[in-house]
Amino acid sequence: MASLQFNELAYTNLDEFIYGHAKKPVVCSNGMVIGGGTVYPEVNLTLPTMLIDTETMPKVLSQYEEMIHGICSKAHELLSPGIIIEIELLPPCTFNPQWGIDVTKVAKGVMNEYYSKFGLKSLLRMTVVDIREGKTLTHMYKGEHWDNVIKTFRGCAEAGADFLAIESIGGKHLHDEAVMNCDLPRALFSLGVVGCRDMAVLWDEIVKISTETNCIPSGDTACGFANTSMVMAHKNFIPKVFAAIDRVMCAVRTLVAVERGALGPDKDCGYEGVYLKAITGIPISMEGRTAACAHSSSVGNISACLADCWSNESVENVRLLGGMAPTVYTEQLIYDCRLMNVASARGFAHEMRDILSESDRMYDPQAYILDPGVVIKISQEIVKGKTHFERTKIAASATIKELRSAFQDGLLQLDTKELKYLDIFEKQLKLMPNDEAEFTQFMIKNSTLDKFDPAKYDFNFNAVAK
Amino acid sequence: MASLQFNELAYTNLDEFIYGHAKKPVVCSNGMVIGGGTVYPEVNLTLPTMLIDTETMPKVLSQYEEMIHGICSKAHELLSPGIIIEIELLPPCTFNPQWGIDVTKVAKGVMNEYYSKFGLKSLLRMTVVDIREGKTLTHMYKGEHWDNVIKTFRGCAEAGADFLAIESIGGKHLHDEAVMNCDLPRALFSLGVVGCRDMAVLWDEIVKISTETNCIPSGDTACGFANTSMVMAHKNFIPKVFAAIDRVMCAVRTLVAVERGALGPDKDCGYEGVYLKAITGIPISMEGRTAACAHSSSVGNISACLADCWSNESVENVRLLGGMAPTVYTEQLIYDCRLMNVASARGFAHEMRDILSESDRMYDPQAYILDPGVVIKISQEIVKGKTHFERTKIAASATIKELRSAFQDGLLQLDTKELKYLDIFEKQLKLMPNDEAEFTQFMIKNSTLDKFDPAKYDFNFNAVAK
Amino acid sequence: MFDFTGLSNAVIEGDNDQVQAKVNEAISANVDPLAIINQGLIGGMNVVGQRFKVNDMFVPEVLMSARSMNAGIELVKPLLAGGEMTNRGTVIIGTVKGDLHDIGKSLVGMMLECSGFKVIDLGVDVSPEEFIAAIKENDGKILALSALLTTTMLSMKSTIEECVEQGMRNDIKVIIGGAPISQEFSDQIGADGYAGDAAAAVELVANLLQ
Amino acid sequence: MFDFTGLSNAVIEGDNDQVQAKVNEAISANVDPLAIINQGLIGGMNVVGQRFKVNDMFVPEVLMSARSMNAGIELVKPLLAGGEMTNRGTVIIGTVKGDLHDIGKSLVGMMLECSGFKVIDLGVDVSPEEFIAAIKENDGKILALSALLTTTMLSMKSTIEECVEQGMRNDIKVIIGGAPISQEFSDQIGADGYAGDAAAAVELVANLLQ
Ligand code: B12
Ligand code: B12
Ligand code: SF4
Ligand code: SF4
Ligand SMILES: [Zn+2]
Ligand SMILES: [Zn+2]
Ligand SMILES: [Zn+2]
Repeated sequence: MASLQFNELAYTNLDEFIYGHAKKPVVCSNGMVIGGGTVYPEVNLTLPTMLIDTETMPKVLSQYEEMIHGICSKAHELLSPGIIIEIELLPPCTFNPQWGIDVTKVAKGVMNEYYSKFGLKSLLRMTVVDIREGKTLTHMYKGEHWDNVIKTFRGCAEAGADFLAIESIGGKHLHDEAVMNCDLPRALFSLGVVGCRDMAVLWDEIVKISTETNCIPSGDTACGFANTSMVMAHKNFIPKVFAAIDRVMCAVRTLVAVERGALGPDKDCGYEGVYLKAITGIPISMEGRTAACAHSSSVGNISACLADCWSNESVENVRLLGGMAPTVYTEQLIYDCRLMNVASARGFAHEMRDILSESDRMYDPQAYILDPGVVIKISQEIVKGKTHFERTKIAASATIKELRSAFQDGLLQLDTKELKYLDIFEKQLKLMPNDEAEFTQFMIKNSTLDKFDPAKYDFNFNAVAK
Repeated sequence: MASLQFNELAYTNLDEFIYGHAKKPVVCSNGMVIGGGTVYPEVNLTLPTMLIDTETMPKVLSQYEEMIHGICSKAHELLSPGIIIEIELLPPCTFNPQWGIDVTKVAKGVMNEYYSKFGLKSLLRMTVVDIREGKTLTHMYKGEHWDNVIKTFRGCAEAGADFLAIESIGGKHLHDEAVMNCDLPRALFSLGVVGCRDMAVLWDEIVKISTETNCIPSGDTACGFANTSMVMAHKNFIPKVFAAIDRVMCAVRTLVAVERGALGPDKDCGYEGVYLKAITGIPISMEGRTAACAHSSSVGNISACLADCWSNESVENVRLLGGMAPTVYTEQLIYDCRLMNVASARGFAHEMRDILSESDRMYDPQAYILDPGVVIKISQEIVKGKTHFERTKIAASATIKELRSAFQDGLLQLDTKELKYLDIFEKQLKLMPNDEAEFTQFMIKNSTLDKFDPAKYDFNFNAVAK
Repeated sequence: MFDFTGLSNAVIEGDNDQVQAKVNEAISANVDPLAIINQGLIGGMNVVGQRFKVNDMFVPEVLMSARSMNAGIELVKPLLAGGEMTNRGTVIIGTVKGDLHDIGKSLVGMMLECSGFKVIDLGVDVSPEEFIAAIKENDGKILALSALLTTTMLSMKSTIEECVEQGMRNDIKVIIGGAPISQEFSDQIGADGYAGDAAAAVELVANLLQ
Repeated sequence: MFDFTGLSNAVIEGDNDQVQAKVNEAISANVDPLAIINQGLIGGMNVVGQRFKVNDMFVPEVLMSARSMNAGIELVKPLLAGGEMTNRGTVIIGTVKGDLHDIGKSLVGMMLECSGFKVIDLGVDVSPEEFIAAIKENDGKILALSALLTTTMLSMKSTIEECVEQGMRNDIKVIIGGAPISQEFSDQIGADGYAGDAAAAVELVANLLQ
């Protein structure tokens, strides 16, 4: 594997570590600078109940057109200094790259219209679906599935997308099993061994396409991993501390995108983005209270502390009394951003950040690990690791340690069931072999092929074993 | 008419004039104190597309039950220190008082369950529809319409409502005409003469019922008046300055509720509530960015500066990806409130208030007149008036003056069309007779009976003429 | 050729006196009365409609223009043979049963009137029977229904069903609007069209009557 | 009477060794094998289900209990006459075509299994044909469909239509679930029931099979 980058943090001074500002801002051709001092709204939209097929495609496109119109017109009306629109393609629009490309064209068409007519600055993030799973998948890096992912990326970029993104899923089936069983070593294998390797291959390709098409490779998220844990924890199906530890472990995997050349802003639903920001200095998109339309959350405010873009995660095109839901959420995001930006302008950004953090930090370990101070502390540990495997393991143990001491210091509420699991996870980690090769061998022996088939990943066991 | 109360402001010191704190807090039997330092979320919900009739009533009730369940369970989950639920009855539930009463029972039943099971504190505001209009109305204060309004109030109170409210409409038809023609004197007649008199009769009755049933008479709003202007201005159908002036004039009318014994919290959609708070010290409910589900707004943040309850105005029971819309909005309101309350706890409430104000103040006259400093300044003028008529007129002229100077000082953006209308309105006011009797005579002569029928209001012209 | 610019501008300005003066001038010059109406008065009003649509005029200004146009028409009327007045079609409009929201519907009516349609406004809280009666009485071509409440939207459906029952569904086009209404809902209940605002409503009616 | 408390508790604890020990104890004491399963093993699992429902147990704990129960059943099985195993009914479950969300569906399957139903999990991205084939093959009584995407919800409808076409709609009950699904949608597409979570799904299936 290519040697690791980022052996030091981009931030060591907590005072600089704040929303709206990134050490490596992303400067866009229309003049918008992400991480350059202003928090921008990032609106994410999706289709209402409807089929996507050849027959319905015209209707699909007109749905997207209507949504982008509503969003742009609201952004103009409320004088937003700029807006980012994210479209997470739905599966048929990646299985059929042309459909994804057509969606991009329609969206960009409306956005260009608002720019030329009203001067509204906007950027389009196209998120391709990682369709590399399911019964018909033959291989992760060749064959129909891979080809369609790549074609969709290239086509969307050529059709005018400003940012490319994906929520990649290499190793996900292993992780699903890990979540259901609260099996931290298996999560570690999924993320730190399989996932990180998959990310490297995938992101090398995305960065290459971006360079060739003059597009910005933005970032990835652990949606299939830590967000699954988050939703499960939220339903009280698994302990919250698992979801918190999992989130920090995921940072190492998502970070690989940046190691391979992604520039940001990292994707909204990757709450682990705060660790990427700490370690690399790239700007990040985050989501919180105004993403309740997509899922309930225990990090509604604290997630904004370090946001450079502020997102609603996803809302479908249904009518509310005040208008279509994507337009309604655009308005909410714009006001949220005004609040943060005005606080900055008045010199109260730090206080606002601290208020946002204090709002949630104490009530949930998933919130606690998003506190800027905690992020820097744990990040400092993570970068000490010499391999992705080591870093992921450190992420887990450092988080366990941090949560325990936060509880002891009265900074975090944890009930006895949660505390019990902290012990369980600590024990799980202790029992794991320290050697990556040995560990890998053990995990592969204990996994079925439908959860992880090394052949499909070109997973070279000897390379791991060195 | 009874003599005017409130000849001095409750607030003269801007430092005390802030969200969460009211000079006359409302202390509720479950321990919640509105205006006692904590901003509470107030969730407002409504039915999705469906008919209300005898046949559908079981379904209607189960819709309400589902919504209240979702709201209470989210409030419990997110550790809200308490929650207020408002149900604005829909017309059939006032035309048939028993239906409105049944809705109250169902709602209160669920709320009580969450209190006894989880200790969740909650309060129910029942808002009766003012059905006193339409073809079959014979009289404002007797006959079927009036009787049903009164029966619904009493029944809801007996069924457990904590607060009674209404958005009354005496004089509305005159005001509709005023809005369409941007006719300030006609608005003044509607609000300062007809509306204020109607309020006195209506609120005497509501206060009486409240006393007898141990319920709290909360407040009214100018929904049928200033909110109509607001929506019209938002659509660019009328100048924004009209909507701003109209809003302040409405304060005099809404204030009559308090003069007759209403205690607060004043109702959410009455943005004029800030003037009531300044003049009387009662707590108020406000709505802003998180009410985008109900209508778009140019006061998304500034409306929170003085809020004691924070509301979403109204959202229908439709499914979003993250859950049912009323539950989703509960989450958003709770996080909004956390932000404000944590700022207070950290000693930064004033700064937060000023950030909220600066966020919007400059871009719309309707926002500007919600700035706490401006509110106090104009309120000081209003209380100098010796009659409702005089106060409403002062409200108009003081607002015009304030908007003009704000523009001149670069504190408020107004385009030339808006400025032109400031001149027009000033002229309209100057041409008006100063004497209420003379003015009334003139207006009645120039109104058709379908817009205002003095007989239906027991409007005693001689009393006005003295 | 008579120059109608002055007359049209007076309508756009909503200047009653000027309109009447210019109309009288044209009448004295023996200009065809229908041309005075169509080119002068309605010509001006068309500009008003366009400017309103792009937010360049406010409602009170449109109303002033409409009033001045009507004042002009009153002067020309005596010169027209009976029934010669241009009417692009009659629209029956109202807010449905149980719903008292007035203004949106009135604005749609106003804009339709300004665009040369005859508008019969039945007001608010209108029952299916009342709509049917008005269509019959006035030879209505368009039935325009407004609803602002989620609980009265379905009254639109029953009104359409009543039209079917009365065997008149094919004689009229039904259009609907109001804050909670969407194209989807329109399709669902079998209306002929939906418009989100007054300007769009005018286009919709014009298209449906072609 | 044999005291099953210890065995049930071992299942609740998810303690494999204890379960096997207690089962062997019961076998040695000549306890009726069906009673060992129903009162001892499934009895313990019922408590697990109840505790999961009120958020008193986590999924991994439920899975451990289920595994220990199964270990116990394996020991008893040889003592049972063929086919004597209790099965409350067979459920065919899967995520519909085009949708790869796995976990919600798996949890529902898990809880049904714990409650004594036989569950055939077809996985994700399952076509109507595959569902039909599985129903036929396994004598399925309940068809349980999961969808997490607004764009795959309608696959539920086509699956139900396929059942109708195959003439088997009356032989099975169809239940649906997943984040975007609502009771309203269930009614709309003619499903027999909807449940918002795994615990509710178990109740639903139990009611439908009564
Ligand atoms: C003003 C207002 C009132 C005023 C009405 C004043 C009047 N004279 O009409 C008053 C106070 C009376 C009122 C009362 C009520 N209201 Co009201 N009201 C509003 C408000 C704020 C604005 C409506 C308005 O006038 N808009 C301005 C006009 C210009 O816009 P418009 O109506 O949308 O019309 C435009 C288009 O829709 C379209 N259009 C309209 N009609 C048609 C028809 C056709 C054929 C076409 C093609 C197009 C078209 O063109 C118009 C011009 O562009 C809305 C909020 C909102 N989001 O709309 C609530 C709202 C409609 N009201 C609401 C409620 C709850 C009520 C009450 C029940 C309140 C109560 N509990 O007492 C009562 C019910 C009264 C009744 N029996 O109907 C809710 C509805 C909730 C629900 N479940 O549906 C709303 C949505 C507010 C909210 N967000 O909660 N209301
Ligand atoms: C985790 C997740 C993923 C993971 C899935 C992991 C896995 N192994 O399943 C991954 C990353 C793969 C993923 C992918 C995608 N996802 Co996804 N995902 C989620 C997320 C965050 C949580 C889902 C979850 O597992 N929940 C936990 C389980 C326990 O809950 P549950 O599924 O709701 O199940 C419970 C109940 O619903 C019920 N139930 C479920 N099924 C059934 C069946 C029956 C019969 C019954 C009775 C009950 C029942 O019981 C369960 C237990 O209580 C949701 C967010 C959300 N709000 O749900 C988005 C979400 C569903 N995904 C979404 C999207 C957009 C996608 C992608 C298209 C993203 C992309 N652009 O790449 C792809 C599509 C993949 C595909 N082809 O289907 C959107 C859907 C938007 C839309 N238009 O519908 C959602 C809503 C996120 C959002 N808010 O935007 N996703
Ligand atoms: S969690 Fe939401 S934003 Fe993230 S990948 Fe899944 S669907 Fe997309
Ligand atoms: S504006 Fe909204 S909250 Fe106010 S009365 Fe009208 S419907 Fe109710
Ligand atoms: Zn996301
Ligand atoms: Zn997103
Ligand atoms: Zn309200």
